[in-house]
Amino acid sequence: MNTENQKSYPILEIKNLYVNYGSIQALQNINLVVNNGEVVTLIGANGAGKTTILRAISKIINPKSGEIIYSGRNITRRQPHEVVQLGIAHCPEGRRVLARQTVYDNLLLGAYVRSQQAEIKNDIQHQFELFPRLAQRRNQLAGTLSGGEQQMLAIARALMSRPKILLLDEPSLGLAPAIVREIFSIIENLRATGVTILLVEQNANLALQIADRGYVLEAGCITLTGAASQLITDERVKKAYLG
Amino acid sequence: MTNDIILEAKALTRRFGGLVAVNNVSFPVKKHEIFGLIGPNGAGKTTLFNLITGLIPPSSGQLTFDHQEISQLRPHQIAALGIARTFQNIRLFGELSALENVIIARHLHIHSNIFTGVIGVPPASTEERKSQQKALELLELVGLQQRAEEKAKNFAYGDQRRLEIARALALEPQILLLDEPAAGMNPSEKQKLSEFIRNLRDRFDLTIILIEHHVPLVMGLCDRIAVLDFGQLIALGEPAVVKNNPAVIEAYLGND
Amino acid sequence: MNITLFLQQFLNGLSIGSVYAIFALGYTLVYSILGIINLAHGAIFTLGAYFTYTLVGGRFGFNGLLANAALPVQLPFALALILGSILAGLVGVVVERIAFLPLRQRGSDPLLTVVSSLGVAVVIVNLIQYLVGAESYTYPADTYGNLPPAINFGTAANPIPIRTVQVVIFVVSMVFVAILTYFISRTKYGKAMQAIAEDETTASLLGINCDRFIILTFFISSFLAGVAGTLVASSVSIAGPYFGIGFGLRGLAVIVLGGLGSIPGAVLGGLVIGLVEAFVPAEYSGYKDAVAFGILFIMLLVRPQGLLGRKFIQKV
Amino acid sequence: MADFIGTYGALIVSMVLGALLGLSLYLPLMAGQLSLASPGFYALGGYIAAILSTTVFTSSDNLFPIPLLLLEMLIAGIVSGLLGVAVGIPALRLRGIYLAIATIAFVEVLRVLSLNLEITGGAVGIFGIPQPFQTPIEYLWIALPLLIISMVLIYRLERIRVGRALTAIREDELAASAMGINPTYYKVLAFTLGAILAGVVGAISAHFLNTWNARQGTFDASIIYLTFVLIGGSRTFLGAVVGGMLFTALPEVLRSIADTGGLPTWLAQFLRDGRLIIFGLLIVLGTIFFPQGLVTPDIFKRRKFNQTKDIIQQTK
Amino acid sequence: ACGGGNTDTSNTGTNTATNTSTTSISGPIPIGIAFAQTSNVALLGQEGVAGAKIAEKYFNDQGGINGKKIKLIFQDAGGDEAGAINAFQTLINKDKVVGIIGPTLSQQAFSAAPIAERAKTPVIGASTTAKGVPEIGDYIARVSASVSVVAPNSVKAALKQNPNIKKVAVFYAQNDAFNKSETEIFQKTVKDQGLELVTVQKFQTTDTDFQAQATNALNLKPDLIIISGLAADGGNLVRQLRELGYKGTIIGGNGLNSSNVLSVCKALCDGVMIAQAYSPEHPGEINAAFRKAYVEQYKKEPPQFSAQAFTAVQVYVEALKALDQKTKINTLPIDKLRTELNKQILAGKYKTPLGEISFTPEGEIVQKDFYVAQIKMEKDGNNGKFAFLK
Ligand SMILES: Nc1ncnc2c1ncn2[C@@H]1O[C@H](COP(=O)(O)OP(=O)(O)OP(=O)(O)O)[C@@H](O)[C@H]1O
Ligand SMILES: Nc1ncnc2c1ncn2[C@@H]1O[C@H](COP(=O)(O)OP(=O)(O)OP(=O)(O)O)[C@@H](O)[C@H]1O
Ligand SMILES: [Mg+2]
Ligand SMILES: [Mg+2]
Repeated sequence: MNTENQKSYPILEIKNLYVNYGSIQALQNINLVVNNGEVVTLIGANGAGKTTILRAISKIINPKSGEIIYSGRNITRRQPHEVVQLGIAHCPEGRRVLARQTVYDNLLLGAYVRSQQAEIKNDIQHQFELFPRLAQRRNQLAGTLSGGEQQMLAIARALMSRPKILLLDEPSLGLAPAIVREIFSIIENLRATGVTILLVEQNANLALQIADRGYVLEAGCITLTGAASQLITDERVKKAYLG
Repeated sequence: MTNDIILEAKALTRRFGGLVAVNNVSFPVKKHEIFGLIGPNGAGKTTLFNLITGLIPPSSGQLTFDHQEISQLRPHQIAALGIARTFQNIRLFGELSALENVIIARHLHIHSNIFTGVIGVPPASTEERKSQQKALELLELVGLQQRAEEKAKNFAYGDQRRLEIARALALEPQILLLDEPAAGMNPSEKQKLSEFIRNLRDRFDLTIILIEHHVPLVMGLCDRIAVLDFGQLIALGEPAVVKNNPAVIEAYLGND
Repeated sequence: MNITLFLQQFLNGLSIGSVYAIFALGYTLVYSILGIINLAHGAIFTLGAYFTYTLVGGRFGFNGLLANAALPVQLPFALALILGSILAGLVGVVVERIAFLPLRQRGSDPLLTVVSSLGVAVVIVNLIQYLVGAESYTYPADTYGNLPPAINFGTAANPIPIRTVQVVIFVVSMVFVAILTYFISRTKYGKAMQAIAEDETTASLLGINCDRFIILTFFISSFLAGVAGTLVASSVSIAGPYFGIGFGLRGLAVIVLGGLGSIPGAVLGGLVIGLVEAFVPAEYSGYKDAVAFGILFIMLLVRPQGLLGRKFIQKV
Repeated sequence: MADFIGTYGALIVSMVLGALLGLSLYLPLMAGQLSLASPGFYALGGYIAAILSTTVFTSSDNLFPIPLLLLEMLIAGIVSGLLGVAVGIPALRLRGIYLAIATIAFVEVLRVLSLNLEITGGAVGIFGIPQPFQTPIEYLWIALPLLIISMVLIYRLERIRVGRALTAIREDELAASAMGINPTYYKVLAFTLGAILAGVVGAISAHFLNTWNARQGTFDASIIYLTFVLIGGSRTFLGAVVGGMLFTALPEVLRSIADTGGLPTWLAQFLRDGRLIIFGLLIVLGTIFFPQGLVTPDIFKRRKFNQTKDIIQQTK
Repeated sequence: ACGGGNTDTSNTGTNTATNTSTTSISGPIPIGIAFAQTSNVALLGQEGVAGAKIAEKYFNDQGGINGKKIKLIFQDAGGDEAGAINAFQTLINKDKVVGIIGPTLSQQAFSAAPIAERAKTPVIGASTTAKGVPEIGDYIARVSASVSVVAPNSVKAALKQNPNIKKVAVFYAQNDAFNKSETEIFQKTVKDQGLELVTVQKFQTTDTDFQAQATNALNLKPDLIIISGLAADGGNLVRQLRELGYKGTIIGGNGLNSSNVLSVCKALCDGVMIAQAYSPEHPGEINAAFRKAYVEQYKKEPPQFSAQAFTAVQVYVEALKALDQKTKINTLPIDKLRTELNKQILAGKYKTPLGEISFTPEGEIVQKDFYVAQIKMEKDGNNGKFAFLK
């Protein structure tokens, strides 16, 4: 794996990023690199700023200062929809499914930036195979899905845009153990197909098991970084996040 | 035996159109126990909570609290009986401060009406003061007292869950329903949370019903566990027993 | 009530209704994407009528800054209609940029948008008043070439005359409904609009350019307002700057009755209210409005989402 | 000074009445209920006073006795309150814009009734309503205390259980009910309080305006008062008061600016004829630059914050 | 031009120092005009303003009040009661006018006139026609004739043209004070003439579509239709009645006595009979002068409200003249001047564009001549006129 990483180039770079919510400073001087084809995980306590980092990348919030470079381009001042068109998909915290649309339409909209109808149809079928539960619910309004079903939908929808980079914010949240494993195998497969993944996950054990590298976030700052294999054995990490 | 049963579902059923979300479910919950409710996604757990708290009426079946039929009561009446809950997808009063969120939940324990309250005659005014005190204690309990004045919607996900628990406790309930309280917390936070919940039970002499997907936590914490699958109750009993029930492994835990 | 009279009144109802309908179309369109009631719609409707009047070379009266002014050119009505409506559409876009965009960016309460739209309405109406006074204006008699003033839908023996203008209005509104309905419910752009309506942030996370859609929506909506304004004015003449505002309240009733945000709903609602009004017995003519709104009130209680609105249960 | 009072006495009183109407709209808004029914109850209260004072309470002396005026206000309040409950219980099952429309429908129905009934004098309305005071300004003796009392009560209300219950319902009705709050009860309560206040104000206005007719309390009035409250600030009663006063005064202020000497005639001219254009612009600017309204709850926050701070200390 | 505020302020300037009651007028004599220049009744207001402006120029050119010029001070009374009150307050206390003309609507008069009454300031209504306006008080008069006199003539005229009229349908705008009063007279007249009133249809001045009501009426086969409405709605009603095939006689109430009607129903207006309290054709040199000035400035025949506004100004001017001969008015303190002026107004007789008029003690106008005109449109329907029926 490491050998691969040598060849692979940095596809996403964050340089001294600062983010404020009004007066509250949520992120300070974040520097972070994601190489092409990598799975990188962010871990940290509640309120550490993990979600904020993802929000900054997908441009839902504007950073106070700092740069975000995506495969050479500076996307710091781009609009959210442009970022998506460039191949970054964000599966946000709190699911954010379109409550008044059916499951099917949610998936359809997930592929908004794509055009080939046939392929899209196939992909939807594919999602239904990954998540049979959704297939059963395809014509139900997403707002009436159960929490976990919504989570599955949110992930499936993010996949529908065939992203180069996938930002996952706590994908395993509210999912039954079997499904959690499902999700992680999906992540594995995606990596195999060359998709780069930035994974925010509370279930640090699992996350570090599949990730190549990891960053540890505390109170808006990156305090620790390294290969997942090292982090998982690091005492501080164990104590704080693995339990 | 039966007189220490505090809540009981009898053949409880709820349909949504064709779909049977909760299908003829019966179980008793004993006073002072921590009762786990697990099952695959979409099994009907949250719906069951909604039935218990009166947010939706059952299609059929009964629900008794202290041997009193409650399935036809409205949510605020049920809350008044002493059943409080948290929500799976958080329903805080986002625009209000953490403190206000909790004080609002003191509603049932302040007796001033519009007249006595507005005029501010002693009983009312002292009650108001007390409930502020109480609210702050509760925030302290969940470790948010320093952020009492911040808007709830600005809290990070995990903190919002804590705030919801504090708000539910402010009702001084007999039964506390927790819908995935540990979601969005990391393993060590989850461990702390499970101690926390156990202390709550003892400190406030609560009965707790708990939905959670984090198996270790459930198994470690709960006295008894009910397992739902496709709306049906497929197992009920001590963690050790349930854990090894093939049906449960098949439907939920998965085998590894 | 004999059959002829019944038919006559039925058709009258439809033609009254089609006026409400064509007014409500653009009205409901904005709601369907922004979830706001655009009270300026009535004003833009008026503006459209005035634009067309100006373009056909109409002369203004003795009040206001432009007293007795008129364009040197006199465009044919059809052309003026289209140009005037495009102008109205552009005004709509400007209004959106100035009065709504800043609020949206702040994510402030949609109610506030309603208020600023009211502000815009007040400005437009009084600007018209200031420029061309309060007189009523009418398009040249030959607006519809040499069509007869009314078409007979009955027999020669017992005629059922319907004013030609109204038939035109009815047809036009039907055409627009067809187009819009197709666009919104059949194309991915329609879906995108619904997504924006529900949650802009999420929509943008799906790669939807919300801003462009919103501008587009306002253009179409105001363009429709312009067309509607002109056509209605060609039927009943421009009764001063408050012309369109007068329809505002009724329009609101119409789109709510039909189901907020539903395009076919707007038309159905319009026709229903039109029919109701048509069949109010002569001796109760004084209660006409009360009847319309009474029905709306009851309707809201039994079926809040309106005739064609989709009901939505929020799951906990 | 005498001049000033003479010129603006009436205006000052209308400002106070405006503030009161703002509050009557604000009360249901506390529970997140967008009710536009206030003008309806306002009209009702006015008719009650007008009819009573012109037919029943005909007093010989040239000044109408204050006690009778108070009695009228009482009656108006009670009747409005009862009607408020009757309308509120069914209507308040609706939310947001739907409730707004329903209440507008209610207002419209009342208006048409008053046009058609004999006792309300149709379009001419009721005139020659006896005066309790020599000059308009003296109406402050009634209006000002009423305003102050209402403000004090609402200020208290917002700080006690009932007020918090309303806030909770505004934020999330379902969660509130799970906290043991009975939504129906509190929504109807807030709505009714608003209705009572509006009715009482109507009773005063009827005397103040010397006449009463179907043009009082209409759709436009509803929207205008909503504007007052929202721009004033919908999250504290002060907003409603400030908004109500400010916007009642605004057109007159513009008038007097136009009259001040030294202005170039064209400007004076514009200020005069175009003053509603400016009015509208100010509404738009208000929403843009004060999305939270001119007055926000923060002005109370500071104090409350410190309070809680030292309570935290105590708990340590 | 509504006139620079300069003089106004100079007044208030001097006044704030001294007590109101002792100040007398320096400079031109201010007369207040409180018409609706905004809101949805602005159309009526603007017609009034137009007439008043003609008058201001005309009488000042004539030498004003024995050499002193008059100055009209316009305060927008808007369309509502509060607006009228504010306008009156401003005129009385701030602009220190000797008297007021207005407001536009009768309802506004009921609301604002009592204020002038208490301030002992004369008011002349120029478009307020509802019952009870002059009775508001001693200082309240009007030159706009109460409809009771105007209406019946037109019915008689119609019967003269077509004696075998039997069935009559009546339409009226129920939300307008003027038309409500007028229709009652019309309906009474119809009964007195022994005609059959087949239906009474109510509408609102804001309505535009009358097909349903027209159908209901036409279904009863009337051979005379009487409309009490305003220009826009009345015009539409006429138009739609014709388009739906009504051939019989149409009488328009006084509210339709405005050239705005012509632009609404165009060619279809032709033949409609209008009850007029003013006719441009009226003989008499003052009307000739007024009409000439008006047509020069506005390129169309003066409407009734303009003529009535002109008349109101004329009444003030002539009353002031008369008063001035007795005691120089700039020696009188404003309060005294107002009371004296009021007496003088009610006492006088005036030769006006409306014909010769005077006032009853209440202040109701006594007008000799009323007219019935018939609309004559040119073929293209773009121009037409109110032809004066002998
Ligand atoms: N919209 C907001 N307004 C103000 N402050 C915010 C907002 N969103 C987050 N914050 C604050 O920013 C900090 C980081 O929040 P963030 O959601 O990124 O944490 P997180 O690591 O995702 O926590 P969690 O694991 O609970 O999701 C927290 O202190 C939070 O209170
Ligand atoms: N209002 C509704 N309309 C239609 N179906 C509904 C509605 N509410 C719930 N359901 C369905 O009922 C089933 C049970 O939902 P519920 O939320 O109880 O599941 P759950 O056990 O809580 O799942 P999770 O663990 O994911 O939260 C789900 O399949 C859901 O789609
Ligand atoms: Mg997060
Ligand atoms: Mg659930």
